[in-house]
Amino acid sequence: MRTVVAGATSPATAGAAGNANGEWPAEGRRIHSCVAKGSSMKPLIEVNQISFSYGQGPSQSVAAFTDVSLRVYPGEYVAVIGQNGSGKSTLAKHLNGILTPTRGDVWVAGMNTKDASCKQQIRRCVGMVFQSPDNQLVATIVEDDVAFGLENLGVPPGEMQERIDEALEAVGMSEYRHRPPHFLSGGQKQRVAIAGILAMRPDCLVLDEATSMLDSFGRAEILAVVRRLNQQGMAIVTITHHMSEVAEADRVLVMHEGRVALEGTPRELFAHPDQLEALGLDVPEASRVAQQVHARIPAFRRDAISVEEVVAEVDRLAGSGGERRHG
Amino acid sequence: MEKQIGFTVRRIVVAGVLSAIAILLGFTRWGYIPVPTPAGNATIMHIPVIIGSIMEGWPVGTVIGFIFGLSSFVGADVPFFKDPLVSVLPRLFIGIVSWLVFVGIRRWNVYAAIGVAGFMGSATNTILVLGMAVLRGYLAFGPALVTAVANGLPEAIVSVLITLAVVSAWMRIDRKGRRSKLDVD
Amino acid sequence: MGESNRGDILTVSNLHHTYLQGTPLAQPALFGVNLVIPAGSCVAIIGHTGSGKSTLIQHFNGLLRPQMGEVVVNGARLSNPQVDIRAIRQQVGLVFQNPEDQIFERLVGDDIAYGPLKQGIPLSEVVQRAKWAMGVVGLDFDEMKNRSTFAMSGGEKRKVALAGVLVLRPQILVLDEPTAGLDPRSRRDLLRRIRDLNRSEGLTVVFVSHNMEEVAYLADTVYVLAAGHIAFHGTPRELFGALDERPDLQVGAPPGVEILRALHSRGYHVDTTRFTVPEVAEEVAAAASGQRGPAAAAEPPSGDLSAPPTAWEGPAHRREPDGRHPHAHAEDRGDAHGR
Amino acid sequence: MAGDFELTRNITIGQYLPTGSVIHRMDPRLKLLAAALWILSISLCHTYLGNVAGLCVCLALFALARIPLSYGLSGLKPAIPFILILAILQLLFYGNGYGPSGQVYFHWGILRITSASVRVVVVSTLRFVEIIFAVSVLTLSTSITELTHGVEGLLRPLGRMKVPVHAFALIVTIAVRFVPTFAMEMEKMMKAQASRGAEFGTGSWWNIARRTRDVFPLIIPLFNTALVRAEELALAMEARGYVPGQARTAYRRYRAGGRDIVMFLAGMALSAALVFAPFPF
Repeated sequence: MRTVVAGATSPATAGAAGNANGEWPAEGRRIHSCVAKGSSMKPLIEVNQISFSYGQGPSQSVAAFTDVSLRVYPGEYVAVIGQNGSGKSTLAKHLNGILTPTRGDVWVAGMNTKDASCKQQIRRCVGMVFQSPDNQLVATIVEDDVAFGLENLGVPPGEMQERIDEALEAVGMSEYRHRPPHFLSGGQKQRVAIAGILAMRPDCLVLDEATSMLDSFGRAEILAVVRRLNQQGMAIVTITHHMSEVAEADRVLVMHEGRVALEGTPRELFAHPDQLEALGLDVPEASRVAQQVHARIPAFRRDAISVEEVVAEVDRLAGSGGERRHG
Repeated sequence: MEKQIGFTVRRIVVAGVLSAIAILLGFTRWGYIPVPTPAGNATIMHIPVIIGSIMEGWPVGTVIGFIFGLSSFVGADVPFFKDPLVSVLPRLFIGIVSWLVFVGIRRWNVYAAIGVAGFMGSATNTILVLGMAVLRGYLAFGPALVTAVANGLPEAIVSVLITLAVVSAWMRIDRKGRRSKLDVD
Repeated sequence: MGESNRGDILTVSNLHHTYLQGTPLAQPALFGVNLVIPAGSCVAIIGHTGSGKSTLIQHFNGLLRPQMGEVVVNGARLSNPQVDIRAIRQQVGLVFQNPEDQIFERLVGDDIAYGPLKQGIPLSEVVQRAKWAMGVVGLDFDEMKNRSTFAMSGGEKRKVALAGVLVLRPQILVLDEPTAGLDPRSRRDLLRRIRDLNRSEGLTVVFVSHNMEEVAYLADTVYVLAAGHIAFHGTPRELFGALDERPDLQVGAPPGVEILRALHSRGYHVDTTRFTVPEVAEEVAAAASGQRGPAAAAEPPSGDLSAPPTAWEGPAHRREPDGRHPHAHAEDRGDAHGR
Repeated sequence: MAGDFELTRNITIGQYLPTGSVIHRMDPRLKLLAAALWILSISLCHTYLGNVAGLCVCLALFALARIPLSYGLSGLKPAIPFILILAILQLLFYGNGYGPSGQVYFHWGILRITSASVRVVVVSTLRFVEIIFAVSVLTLSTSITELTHGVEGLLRPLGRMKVPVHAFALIVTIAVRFVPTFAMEMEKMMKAQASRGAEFGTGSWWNIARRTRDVFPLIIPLFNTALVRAEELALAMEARGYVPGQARTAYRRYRAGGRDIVMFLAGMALSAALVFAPFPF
């Protein structure tokens, strides 16, 4: 299925710079608003109509995704969401050259990921955190693990200490630096994994379903760290199937059966619960509440997506009846 | 990419996790099958070595063998395993033998090659360890021979079964159309 | 907690557990836990990492034996070393969190049959049971029985793990975070099936969860475990209503409840014990249109619980009539308000 | 019974006992090298006197490391039945073996007890005790992390000679890193199987077939998950810029001080003495 929403609410089709170059597949108008921050900048990651298939030979290759385009600008927060098997995780592995596309190109800071000589620089630029917290820690002690990437980059030993301290501080794991990883909870291990990437000082952090094996407390820990990093200017690409993690993104791509089915801001997407449902995805509860209230009181904005926005909307509408409030 | 020689990332990690299993089996009783002989229990701790060398080549097998040897040296209860020449040295050859056997036979039948490699790798462990124990004067030939049969045979059989199960599933040369026990109609 | 009526299938009283007891590395995990699980109920256990919840549920089927205190399953006291532990484990089916750790056969059919075959049940009956169990979790018997357990999605693996326990025909099903890591569609599907098992098949269900939407959807009783003891016990409604006064529980509310609590703290007289999407929307709408006067009690739940297909369908309490519900009175929403 | 499943909590690789002694503070690379040489020379020493001297040195090491001797003895205890069985077998049969058999003390049928067989029994028993003690001192005075760092540090210079030593050090690190992870996984699998009617450790120990069959549903999934983990770990390492064979810098640097070198030289001298000194018997 190739659902593309006709731009009923699309506010910013004019801003879709890609259209002029004919880079977006001509399959209809997307809900697509161009990135506010950084649209004038050069993209950090530029994915140009790439396709990827597993296996060799035309007879037995299986397409993971087809014709996907994506740009990530410095400091941006992009979410890629889709069901299991939608190709989203395979796409993530293209963003730092772990996989290279069968067709099309991926450019990271001007370097083609197919160029083997740039591998190291690309990895330095785009860091990636994976799904399983246990399967990405290499060393037997937390701080040694954070050092692993630095050793690979050839960072002088004198400089390492400072970078390790900084990275562990950023994820709030400084006090665990001498612990072996198996004494940590899942969320803590995942924070150490993020620290290992941060120490390499990347421009972009890719989270490849990094919260899907954590309980909700672990997930909240990771989201808090990621939010802080984004506020400090790091570009974030998060691959997830948790709608609640999408609400904070600047832009969301919905993958379905190997294609980008929907694209837009979270607000634009959540306004179409029926479409998301058809794609096997969920709408955050606050958004559902807003829509149901809207059905009763048309003046209530239906595109509120967070608890805060719903509350603010109540305040706005009930403001006149303030004498009813006793607070 | 396929043609890389030496230690690729993949080989390093496979060697690492399989060594971890060898160590773990040594530290839990699950590495042992109780057989009353002078060499103590029959062991399955050498199976990671065989699996590693079939999957990733003899250098990987040798490294796992070395780590297995060291851990059996450190954790040994049986006196002659406290001699590194008995506990470490022979283990370096398990990988080479099973790899050679596997490579030699696989052109005919990969499934058989895995099984025979599992058997020969295990036999290498039994023969070289006990042979070294005899050479170093810890065991006389007679008891060594008895041990070789009493321990070595069950070890080799278990080794064939586990190696086949793990490697064939991993290489996806599982016989197709396997039927579940529930498929009774 | 004092009630000990005939219908209780599992009771835990004053349970203590210390890992590595008597060594310098001793780690206390449970301190005097009391818990009652009535037959046919659906009980949620909520707790942080390290709260002792996995230690607790391992006592339910005798993987751990009481060091102090007692666990009684169907009248059998687990502190008695003579108790038939295999029978207990057959009555209490325990499904662990990570399906990878509990699927060990190569073929789906073999894995599901593992337990009954170990018990020596004749093959023909095992086949019947497997068909039933796979049907209940939504796996097609003929299509799946010969499938390899390697080539399955996370959702399928979880269903196989669940079927592998159901096939033992337990009376109590204990699930540790049954939906962690599933995508929304598989999650909804699985939750609906668990609820059906509880509601239609009459299976007693105990589940550990951190997801309050899930708790709201499934549970009729909630226990909050913190630092090795029960810190709260009541219905989901009572729990969500009490969150303001009990920050110590460290329980996050579902976003709908968050909205109502935020409104409540801003002086709106909304009923913070309501938690399903339609209920919350009703309260919010009332507040927004200025109808929420100080003395107004919440209206009775509207019959219209038909949320859009994405929503959790309806509140989770409709089983009062048979009288087994331990806190039926709490459904009387007027009195829950303002607790 | 309940304790059956608590694998994780009972597994400690290494048995580090920090006392802050000079042995504990020694550079792990030199300590490891000295220990290796010492153990090698013990296994090469065939004289009574030499092994008695070696035993004395090992006891002195315990004192130097300020580790109670009871820790060494507890390592010895489980081995005693094996030592006895082996000693009896050797006493009874070794005399028929190869090599100079020396003076015959006792001869009956095929049984011959000779001076050579007595020597083998006494020397190998002593040697065994010495090595247990030496290894105990090493593992009790060095944390597992220091050990892996020591291995890596020791091998690093070899890297210049195109030997893939870094790869080896990394393999050791990964192995040590994953032992506890696998132990926990195994514990979970055992519990899951017990919950579905499996019984562990109830089969009589002589029932080999039964015990063996119990092992399969644990070992095979263990291998499978390990290999899956390996794949993911490889990806993660590549994503963090690891390229095999490429020059890397090191976060941990050990600098051997004067005291370390003196201790190492002393160890070398003792090892050499054990092998080359002309012990009279």
